[in-house]
Amino acid sequence: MSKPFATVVESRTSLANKTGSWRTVRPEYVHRLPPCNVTCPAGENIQQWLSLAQEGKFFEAWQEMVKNNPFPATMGRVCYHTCEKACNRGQYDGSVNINLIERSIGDMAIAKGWSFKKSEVRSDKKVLIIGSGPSGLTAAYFLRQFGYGVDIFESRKYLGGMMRYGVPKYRLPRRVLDAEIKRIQDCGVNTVCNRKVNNIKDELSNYDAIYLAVGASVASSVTIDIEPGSKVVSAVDLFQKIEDNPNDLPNLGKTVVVYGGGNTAIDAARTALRLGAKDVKIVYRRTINNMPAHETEIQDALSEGIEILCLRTISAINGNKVILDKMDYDEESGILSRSGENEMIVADSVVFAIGQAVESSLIQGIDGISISEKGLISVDNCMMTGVKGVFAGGDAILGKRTVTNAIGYGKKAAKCIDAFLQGREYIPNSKNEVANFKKLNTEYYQKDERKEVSRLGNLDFEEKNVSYSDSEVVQEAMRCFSCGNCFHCDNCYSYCPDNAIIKHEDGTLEIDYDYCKGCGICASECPCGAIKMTT
Amino acid sequence: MLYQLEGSQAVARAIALCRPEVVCAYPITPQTHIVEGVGELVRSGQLGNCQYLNVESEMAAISVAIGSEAAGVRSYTATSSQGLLYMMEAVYNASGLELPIVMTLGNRAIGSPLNIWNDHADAMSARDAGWLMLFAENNQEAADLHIQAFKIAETLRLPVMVCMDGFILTHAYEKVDLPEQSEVDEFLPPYKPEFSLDPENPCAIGAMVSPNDFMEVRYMAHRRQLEACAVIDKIGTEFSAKFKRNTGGLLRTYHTENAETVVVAMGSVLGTIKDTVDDMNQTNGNGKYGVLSLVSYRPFPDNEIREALKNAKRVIVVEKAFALGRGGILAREVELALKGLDIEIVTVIAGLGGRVITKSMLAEVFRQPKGNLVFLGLKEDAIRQEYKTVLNKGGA
Amino acid sequence: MSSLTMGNRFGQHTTVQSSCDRPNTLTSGHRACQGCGEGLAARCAIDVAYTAAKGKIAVVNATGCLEVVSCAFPDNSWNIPWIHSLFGNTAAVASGIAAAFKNKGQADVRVIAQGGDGGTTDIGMGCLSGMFDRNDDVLYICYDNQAYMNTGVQRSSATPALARTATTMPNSQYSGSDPETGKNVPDIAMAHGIPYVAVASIGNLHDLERKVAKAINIRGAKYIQIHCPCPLGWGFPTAETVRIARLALKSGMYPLFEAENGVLVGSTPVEEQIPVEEYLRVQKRFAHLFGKNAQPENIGILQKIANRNIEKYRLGGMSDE
Amino acid sequence: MFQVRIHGRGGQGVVTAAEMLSIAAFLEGKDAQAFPSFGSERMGAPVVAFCRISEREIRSREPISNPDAIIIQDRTVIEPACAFDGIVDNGFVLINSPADVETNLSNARVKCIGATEIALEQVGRPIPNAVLLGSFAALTGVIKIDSVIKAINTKFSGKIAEKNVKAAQVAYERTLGEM
Repeated sequence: MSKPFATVVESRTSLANKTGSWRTVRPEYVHRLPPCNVTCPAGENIQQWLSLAQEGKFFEAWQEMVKNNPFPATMGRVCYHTCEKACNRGQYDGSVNINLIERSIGDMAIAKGWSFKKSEVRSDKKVLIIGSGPSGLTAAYFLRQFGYGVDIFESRKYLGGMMRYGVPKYRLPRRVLDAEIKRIQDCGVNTVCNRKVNNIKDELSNYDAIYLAVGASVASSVTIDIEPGSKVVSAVDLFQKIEDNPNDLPNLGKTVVVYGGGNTAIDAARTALRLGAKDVKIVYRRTINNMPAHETEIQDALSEGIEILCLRTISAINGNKVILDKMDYDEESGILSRSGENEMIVADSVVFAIGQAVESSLIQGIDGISISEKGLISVDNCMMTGVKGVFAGGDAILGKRTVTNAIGYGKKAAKCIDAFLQGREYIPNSKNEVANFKKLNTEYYQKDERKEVSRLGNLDFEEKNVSYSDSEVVQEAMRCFSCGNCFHCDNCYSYCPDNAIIKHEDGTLEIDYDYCKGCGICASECPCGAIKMTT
Repeated sequence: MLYQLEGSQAVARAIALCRPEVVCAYPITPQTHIVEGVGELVRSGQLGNCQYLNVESEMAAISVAIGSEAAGVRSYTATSSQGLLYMMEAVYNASGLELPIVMTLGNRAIGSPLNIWNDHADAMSARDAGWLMLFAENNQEAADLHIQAFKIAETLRLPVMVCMDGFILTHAYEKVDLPEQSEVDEFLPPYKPEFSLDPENPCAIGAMVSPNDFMEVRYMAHRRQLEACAVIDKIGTEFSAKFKRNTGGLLRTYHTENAETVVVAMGSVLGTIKDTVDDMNQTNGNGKYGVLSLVSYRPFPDNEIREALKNAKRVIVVEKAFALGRGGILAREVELALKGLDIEIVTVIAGLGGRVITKSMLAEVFRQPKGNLVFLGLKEDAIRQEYKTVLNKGGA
Repeated sequence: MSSLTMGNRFGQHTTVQSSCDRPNTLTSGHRACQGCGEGLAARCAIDVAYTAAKGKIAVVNATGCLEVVSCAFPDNSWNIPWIHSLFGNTAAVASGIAAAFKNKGQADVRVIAQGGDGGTTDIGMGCLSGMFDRNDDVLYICYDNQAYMNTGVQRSSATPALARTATTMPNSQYSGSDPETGKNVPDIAMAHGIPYVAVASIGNLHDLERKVAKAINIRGAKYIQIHCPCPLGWGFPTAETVRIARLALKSGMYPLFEAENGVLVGSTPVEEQIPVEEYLRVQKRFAHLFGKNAQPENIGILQKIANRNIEKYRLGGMSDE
Repeated sequence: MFQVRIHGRGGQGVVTAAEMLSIAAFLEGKDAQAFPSFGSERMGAPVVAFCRISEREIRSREPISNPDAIIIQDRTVIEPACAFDGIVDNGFVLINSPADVETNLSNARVKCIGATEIALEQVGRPIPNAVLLGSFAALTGVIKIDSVIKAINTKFSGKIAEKNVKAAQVAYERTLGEM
């Protein structure tokens, strides 16, 4: 007699009952955009290299970084890490210290002499890049990866543009900058300094494409009556003097006034301190929260004892007397008007940091290239000017001028040029949905404070060594939520009441739609919002 | 070997000889001494390799047995009367799961009113629960039936209830011949389940069955009950051959060859009936009376009964339970077995709630039954008190 | 990345449920509702038991949701020796199985009895107490979804105060299950002095796995009660089952603790207790306590219950021993 | 067929007396059957037990209405239990009483013996059943004293058995002496 009919049943015969038919909605593994990636001006896949860092694979992490940004070490010093501001963990127990991880790995690359992968692609076409700032160098790096011949003409004495002439040494040590520039040169980029291009017309015939990466290095003029003999200098000239002849540092005297509210003003003020000034004031016409400078910069300045006089404009400079007009600022309307009162402060010298304009002499008289009223070169969405084959990027086309932005545009320019030279149209890849905080389930993240490291050194041009140790890199990287992308925590696999998620040997997960009933528990219990319920 | 033992102790030893591995004990008069007896045998080491569980209710008693049987070991329990009703849900469950449990039913009346004495109402309440039901005429048969019951159960994969009359048998001291352990081992091989809870090859026991398949399950259970008659007969014959005494099997006849009147009954009353019939045959000298001892009540051996009774003119069924407002239960079934034969059927309801059954009462009704539904020894005056007139629809 | 997820790609503190080769003792194709808490609890508990017992387990399943959905011919979603007991005799059947295996010299086969709250706290209490009394070597797991769900959400003795069920339907004079009633079965189990009693929840699968594995390796009677929110019975979206289980823990409404031989030996602390309202508001079975004729004083009763739980089971941490 | 009815009260070993009597008969190769009155023997309540001894298989289950011998373990039950009803002509009546008891039975062979006293003396417990069996053997000759002794040893063991055997022998000798 075999087993009793119906009353005794073999194991697992329920697999014949495909409950998938119960579904009205279905879970899908998706790739949502992590907020950090979304905000990164250089388009870095931050989450990806953080994930590699978690595994201690620093070299692979660095390779991932330089897929989009050849200046990780520099970023670690000068980037205003909008990624950290956007980091979802900020709404939990403190954002991930992405900047310091990037810096630490960038430093490792320099220390260990990691080099870029040689690209095998070869093309006989040649591109001229005018200007060796972050956008020019980045464009050069990418164009080399695409196989093109690249020449860079730099009007100044050294390469680096604003990275060298706009960022003081105490923030960005030159050994770091030089190392990262050299790495790009080693890719076969031909660079020529002190090579001013008067007009691109002369070069149009020699190159298949030209990239205007001239930046915005001309100090904006200002209409203040200045008594001759008053010591007045623009921040750009000040930085160039310090940079080009380091042994003959200018003397600004004991009290210095810096006029302006941006990062350059902050750098100028902190540089003045390091040049021996004892009393440094920043004069800015609006309120402190309107200052374009990054709040970390403002904090650093204040902590070094720099005073910020807001709602003040300089009306006149007579020798060491600076006449300031007090301003009224209407919060709602944003209208700024003179209050009629003024005051006088004493300054041995005044540094103007009220913005920089684009050097446009080299494109005068070429029809097709136009300058907007803000003095920026106008380009189409493929970054091409009116003249075919002539592209422009970086500060020269940007309102928002940061090193990171410039790098981002350098990469985009290289892609546009590549597309142009291949005769196809540059199409940026589509953007997925953003993984915002609401989509996460933070119950599964152990509370773990962000590891802060103080960045302030003493008042000299030396940078305080402040990188993470290897284990600190891993530990801080571990705090990454991996927003919007599966990090193999197995929650979905474990919480599915129907065993309807398959975990393969290599740990990858797959939903078994034969049996998934669409209850949605996997989506709810996914810590990082990597599962979406779709109809 | 011969013993002078209380019926319960004889059964306890018979059970021990069958090497049960799990015994569930819960007290209820009149079977209590049986489970006590087995407990003693386990504690004293005479019955080794056996888990003896004191459970908290009859429901637990049968449930533990279901569990252990399902796990593939021979299991035994005992109950009576109210206990059988309390475990009834599990009684049906056990047969449904085809678990060959053996359970002794110390027959006792069902309340209310509460009554601890003997009758067959409890057995009748479980007659369609899918268990096989064998009735012992005396303690020798009670002991022997348990040994046969394990073999029958495990052959058919059906639970067996061995019924023995409460007090009259369970508490009576009698001579009983108990076989040696080696003999029983030869007769009753170790239990080899065809399915069980086995981690090596897992299966699910007791799935829910939908309308789509339920009828088939029930039909197959029906077929197995029919097959049971042959198995019980075969094993009864096998037992008699080995142990040289005619106990068990489906039924036994006594002087029925040319009897005009045959008395049919189950259980211990058969002893008194046989004495009565002997006396009556001697007095008027022509062997008019015979007796049919029915051992297997379920399955009900229709053909064998028909064969045994076909020449009788009158069949008197003495039963210790009845369908209220209806009459005999066993009698109806006997009547069905004799369908088409010109035989008068008389139902005698006797011994309810332990009421005394004497030879003289039996002789009187065998000689001259008043109507075809007789309540033996009914106190007419008590009834008249209650009813001004006695309902004569079959009332004696 | 963190230690609270079920597994992680670094192989640290992984759980049974997160491993590739987990036994899947209850597999796909069962008929539990979408988002069934009991289905999840059973999958996890029996997988852990199977693993801890090196594959040698036998399971008795009381009548109820789990049994009906997991084994209806021809669909059996179990992959273990499994037997359906009646509604009220689960513990007794398990005792029988344990006795059988013990007698066959296979006491390494671990016997598990499982049932819903109805099958355990009400109809099965007699047999359960009997099993405890004999200290039979059985682990009894009660999947507590706090009502008779299989028959349509009728009140059981595990139904919480003021909850709406088909037999405790609120109206203007009546606001759900009477707060003066109900049974605390873990306490009852502790009173039997059995070797191990624990309360777990699908809101904390790490804790659940630890407790089941621990129980498997203990001889004698063990009782584990697992909180299993039921989307259908309690009225919440099917995706919220685990989240609601967590809210029950964080509010103190369902204390997690362990007892050995009748003595409390450990409990899972509630870091920051959330107001009980947060747990109640998301369930339709408590909807009558909110809305236009809200019942703040009744919510107060539930808050008192939660606070008492925290104090009684020392969910504020066992330090003040 | 020799039928015996034993009367007494719950807890006095009335049922055990019947059982031992049946064992004794069995040991002599006879068929015997003993059964209680199937009541719930509460301590002190009147109880009756029966024993049948025969050369042939005993089948009938009807109670004993015409006993050949009656044993009264507690004389206070005689009246309430109508203990002497149905005794056969010239039947035996053995009464546990130190002094003679008026039974106003016309033709019964009545014997009284202080069984409880002997039991207290020999065994130290007021349980008269073994003692009465000893006397019964002498009075009726249906069973031998050796069988009674063996029966006692199946029911009791150790010191208790020894003392009850002694008590039975004393009763047997005394009754034989008075025959």
